[in-house]
Amino acid sequence: MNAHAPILSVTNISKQFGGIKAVNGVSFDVQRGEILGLIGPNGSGKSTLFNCILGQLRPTEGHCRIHGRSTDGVRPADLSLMGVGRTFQQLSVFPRMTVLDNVILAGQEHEGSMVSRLFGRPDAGLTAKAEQLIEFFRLSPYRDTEAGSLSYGQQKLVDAAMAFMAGPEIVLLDEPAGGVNLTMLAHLKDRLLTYNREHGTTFVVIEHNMEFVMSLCTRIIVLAQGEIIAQGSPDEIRSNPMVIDAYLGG
Amino acid sequence: MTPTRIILVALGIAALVAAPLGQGNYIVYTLTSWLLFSIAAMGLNLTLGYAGQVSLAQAAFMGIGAYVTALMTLAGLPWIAAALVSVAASFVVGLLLGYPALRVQHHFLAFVTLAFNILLFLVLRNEEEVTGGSFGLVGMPRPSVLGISTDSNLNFYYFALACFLFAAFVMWWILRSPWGRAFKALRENPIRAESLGLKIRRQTLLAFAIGSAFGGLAGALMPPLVQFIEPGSFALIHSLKLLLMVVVGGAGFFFGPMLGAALVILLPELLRFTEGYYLIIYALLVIVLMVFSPNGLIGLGQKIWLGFRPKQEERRDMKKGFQL
Amino acid sequence: MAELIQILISGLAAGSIYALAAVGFTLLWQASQTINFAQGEFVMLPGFFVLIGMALGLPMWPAVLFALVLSLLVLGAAFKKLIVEPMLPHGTLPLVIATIALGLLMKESVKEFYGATAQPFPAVFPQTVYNVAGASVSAQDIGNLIVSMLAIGGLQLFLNRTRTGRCMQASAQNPGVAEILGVDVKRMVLYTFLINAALATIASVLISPIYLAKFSNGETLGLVAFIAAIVGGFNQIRGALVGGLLVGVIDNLSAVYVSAEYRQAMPLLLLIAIILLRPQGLLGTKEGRAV
Amino acid sequence: MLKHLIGTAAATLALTALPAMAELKIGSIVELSGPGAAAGTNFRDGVKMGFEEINAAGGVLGEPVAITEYDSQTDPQVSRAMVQKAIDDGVVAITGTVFSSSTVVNMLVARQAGIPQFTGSEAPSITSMNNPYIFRTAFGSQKGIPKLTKYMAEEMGVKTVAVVWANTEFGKGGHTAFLDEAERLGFEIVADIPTEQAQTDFSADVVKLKGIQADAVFVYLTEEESARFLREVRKQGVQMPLVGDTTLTGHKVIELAGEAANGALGHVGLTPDANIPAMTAMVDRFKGQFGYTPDHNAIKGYVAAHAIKCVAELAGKADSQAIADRMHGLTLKAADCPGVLMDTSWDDSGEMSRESFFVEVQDGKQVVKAILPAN
Repeated sequence: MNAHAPILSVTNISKQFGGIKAVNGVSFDVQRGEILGLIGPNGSGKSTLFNCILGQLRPTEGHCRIHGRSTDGVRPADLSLMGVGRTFQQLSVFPRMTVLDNVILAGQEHEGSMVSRLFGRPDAGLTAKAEQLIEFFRLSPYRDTEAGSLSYGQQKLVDAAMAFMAGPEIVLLDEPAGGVNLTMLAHLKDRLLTYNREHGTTFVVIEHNMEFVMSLCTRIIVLAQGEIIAQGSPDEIRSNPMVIDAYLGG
Repeated sequence: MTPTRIILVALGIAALVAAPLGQGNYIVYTLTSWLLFSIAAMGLNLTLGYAGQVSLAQAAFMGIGAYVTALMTLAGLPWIAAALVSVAASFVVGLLLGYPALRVQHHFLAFVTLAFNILLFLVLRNEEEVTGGSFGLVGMPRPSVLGISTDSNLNFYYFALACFLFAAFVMWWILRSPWGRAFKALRENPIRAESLGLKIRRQTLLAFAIGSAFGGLAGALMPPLVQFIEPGSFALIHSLKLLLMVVVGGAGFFFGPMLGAALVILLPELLRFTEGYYLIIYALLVIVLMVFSPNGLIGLGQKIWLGFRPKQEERRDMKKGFQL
Repeated sequence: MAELIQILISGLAAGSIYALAAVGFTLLWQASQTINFAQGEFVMLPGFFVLIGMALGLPMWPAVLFALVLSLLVLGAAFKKLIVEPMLPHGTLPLVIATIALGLLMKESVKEFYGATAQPFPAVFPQTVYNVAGASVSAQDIGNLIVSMLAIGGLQLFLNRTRTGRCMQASAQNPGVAEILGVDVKRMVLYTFLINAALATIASVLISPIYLAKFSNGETLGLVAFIAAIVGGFNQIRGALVGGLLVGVIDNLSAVYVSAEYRQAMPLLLLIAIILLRPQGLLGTKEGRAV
Repeated sequence: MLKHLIGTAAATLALTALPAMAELKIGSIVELSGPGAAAGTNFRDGVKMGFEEINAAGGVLGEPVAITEYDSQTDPQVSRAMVQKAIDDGVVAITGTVFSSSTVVNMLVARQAGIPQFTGSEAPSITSMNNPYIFRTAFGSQKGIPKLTKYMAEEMGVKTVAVVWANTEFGKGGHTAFLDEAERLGFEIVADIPTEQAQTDFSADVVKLKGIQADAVFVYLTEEESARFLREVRKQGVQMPLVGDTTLTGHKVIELAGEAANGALGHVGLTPDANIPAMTAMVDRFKGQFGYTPDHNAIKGYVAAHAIKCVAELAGKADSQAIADRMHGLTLKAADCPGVLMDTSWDDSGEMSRESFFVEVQDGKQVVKAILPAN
């Protein structure tokens, strides 16, 4: 595979709901190792775009490709097997399973076959890898605790750990900072940055929290009314008057 | 498994071996019934408690197992062959039934299984050339194992116990394998599970089909136990009874269905002193249990246990680690 | 021809009762995601309330009123307060089990405290039989059909045309938003349970003269109503109406023209076909919520 | 209700105090819940009343009788467990069950233990299994229906007949027995209509009857279904004579069907309306004690109790084997054993016979048209 080919390419995506154009002709590429932030005021179309990338919504026009393969109509499980990790806006852990089981689950479907998963090792040989990841997120004391009894922020970390477990090349994070307190946020950001640095994993982040996005992302795309109004480095975005207008006007 | 657990399980098995010794036929027979229903309830627990799907046809799968076994053993074939065919048949029917139902929308399995249970009853009753119709089938032989006849109730109990332990082992194996983790994930958050690469439709279908196969095994034990089968024993009401066993015992707990089966079979007996009122009291108890402990008896037990040990709960939060 | 008319009319008359019970299913489902497995018993019980009222010396109609009040209290308010409300946060399944147990409780109580055998029940309509194109149609058939239609139509009007009705619908569709808009959601849900109890009473008074009052009357009726509700669409009152009538007619048609042994199978095959081809039911609308 | 419960519990305690001194234990295994509850409750109350009378009169061979009740839940599997339990409890004889699916299973177990069983079932198969421990309390349908068909052929001149039956093990028994007899007598079956258990809407079935011509319609349904069927027949104006066995002209059916029952014909064995003084008196006592009119199942239970008593006294000891042995080929005369209500004989298979009646419902009452001799 060409190392310079974009890992994700969004080409001229439009999505219409009835008469309303939620996304209108958006195109961009994401390169390997980038941390791309997608921001915009409420109703700017970023969630719609996110769902189009994930294959959950069928775009009216255009297409999204990951590794050159269209995501249109791809089932979530297959997307995961294509090397795409994701998190959800709301908490998405398995509350009555231990942290370790949560993380192992996130990797097991990528190992072996249905048959080997029934007759093979109970942990699918993933305990060591899962423990590493748990340690990476500083969750080791909770390894055998049921995920549901952790605090909100800790569950967010478990959620993130799960997204990384299968070793995805690209991870889509849906408002990772939502509802997380400041100390925790700093920790989360630090972990994401470290992971990106160590593994070269690409992130696409939708976020409301400007502070968080600005300090995390290498590049930011600003959407307003379904169109890209600005893109560039955090500093460029910070000083772009159109962005300020869009947020204040919106 | 921890050593304590292994000891507990060994003690449990020893208790099951010792339970019928010196008891009258009735106790032995009732214990055997309990083993049989535990197998069926265990299967339903996989579907319901682990994979989160409501099946209202577990009695129908017992019926498939029972009729297949009855007809084959009456034709002179050995029980073990009949049982294998029963399990396989239930599994396949489960797949055939579940595939279209789960394709549409996952909760429709409940409706399709409900319809299937009634349809199966009608077929068993109406196709009397094969099934004996409302008069049922009578006089199925009990199997011999290694030359030992199971005609005595005690011997048959041990035979059923062996089947039960085998079934429990298989269930334990499934639940500790990655499949078991996948089933639990389906119950708790199917959308998240799918985003992690789990093919939820296939996994749910398998849970249902495996659960149904357990029903088939339980059914295969019924003809030699009762030596009579009739369509009425596999009517919808019995599927609801099995559902009751699983939920009352504690859905999603390994020992829940066994406890639930014991309760459903024994409680009428314990309440017999109330004469005609026992079903009323029984129904009231179930309602009260559901209101106060939706996780069933095991859930209730856990609640009480934790109630006695509040300190340990607190300590977990105080453990060193990342704090918010 | 006369035969067909006979079958259709009898089927509609029987189906109108199924529809009443099926509407109850859809109401409770919409208001609180309750699948009430005791629905059949809900229709069985008020008939006995009437008999108790009459045994206490009340004439027929005051006894019906007495039964209505008792039903509203027991099957409406108490059912909601004591069983549904505490269990709702725990999801559908424990509630399903609790309603199965409730059905058993009602059945067994009637059997123990009233009697195991069927009781005659006073007729609501005169015993006249009319000849319609060679078919025998009783005043009872017509009466049942009309009363059920009026009850369901009235309910539909109430839900669509009155403020309370619209608030009830809003509470069912989106309790969160309704709450913000100042709707007393809890009260609206209570209304739904009361309406269900009232419908059950009407159905009970209509069917008991035909079915005869017996503790086990709810078993088949509950099941048929459930099937009718799924066929018609679980989230639509009109759907339950159509489902009920359809099941009534199909049952009779298949008994005559297909196979009496398999008459119960036809509505079920219809149900399976509907689930596969039109899962939201004949008149149902798609919904995001899972059962 | 609570008060009632405590009362019952106290009564039970008082009752359980008795068996300590009793030597004669009887197991009453009946359908107290499930679809058979109505029949089972009747049978149980009949047995109860029978033995209470016996105890009041000094018991069996001077020993009081202790009845233990077991609920089969109308489920053969549970029923089998209950028989095991009764045997473990040391009963001398078993009364029940009414539903033949349970009886068939119970027989196997009772036979192994050598416990005589007095069943209320009427299915033909029960006495055809060479089981020396089974005894009927009402004759099997293969015995009752020939009496009826003979009457239909000889007195009513029936040539063509339609059959309406309940598609359950109860109805199936009557249906099979009737078809066998019809073939023997050369009846032409012009319609054969199965109906469901607890069916409420009979319009489709009656529509089918309307479309045919037959000299008579044989109706084999349980009580409530008979009543609903009769009403629908009246509504649709079907004019053919309706003939039933036991249930169709029963007291309960007349009560439930009202005017629609008039004109129904039927063969009845044990019936509260049989105009036999002993039976009328028994029915009155029963109503006084239990507050409802007994059906034939209650009378069967009552007869079972008294048959056990009389046979034990004839045998000279209250022993299972002695009772079973003495029963075969026995005739109990009502004069000697008033509790059996009518002269009754048992053959070697446990089948029984006695006189029975052909009745017509007129003005809401059974009128005996002919007495059919024992066969």
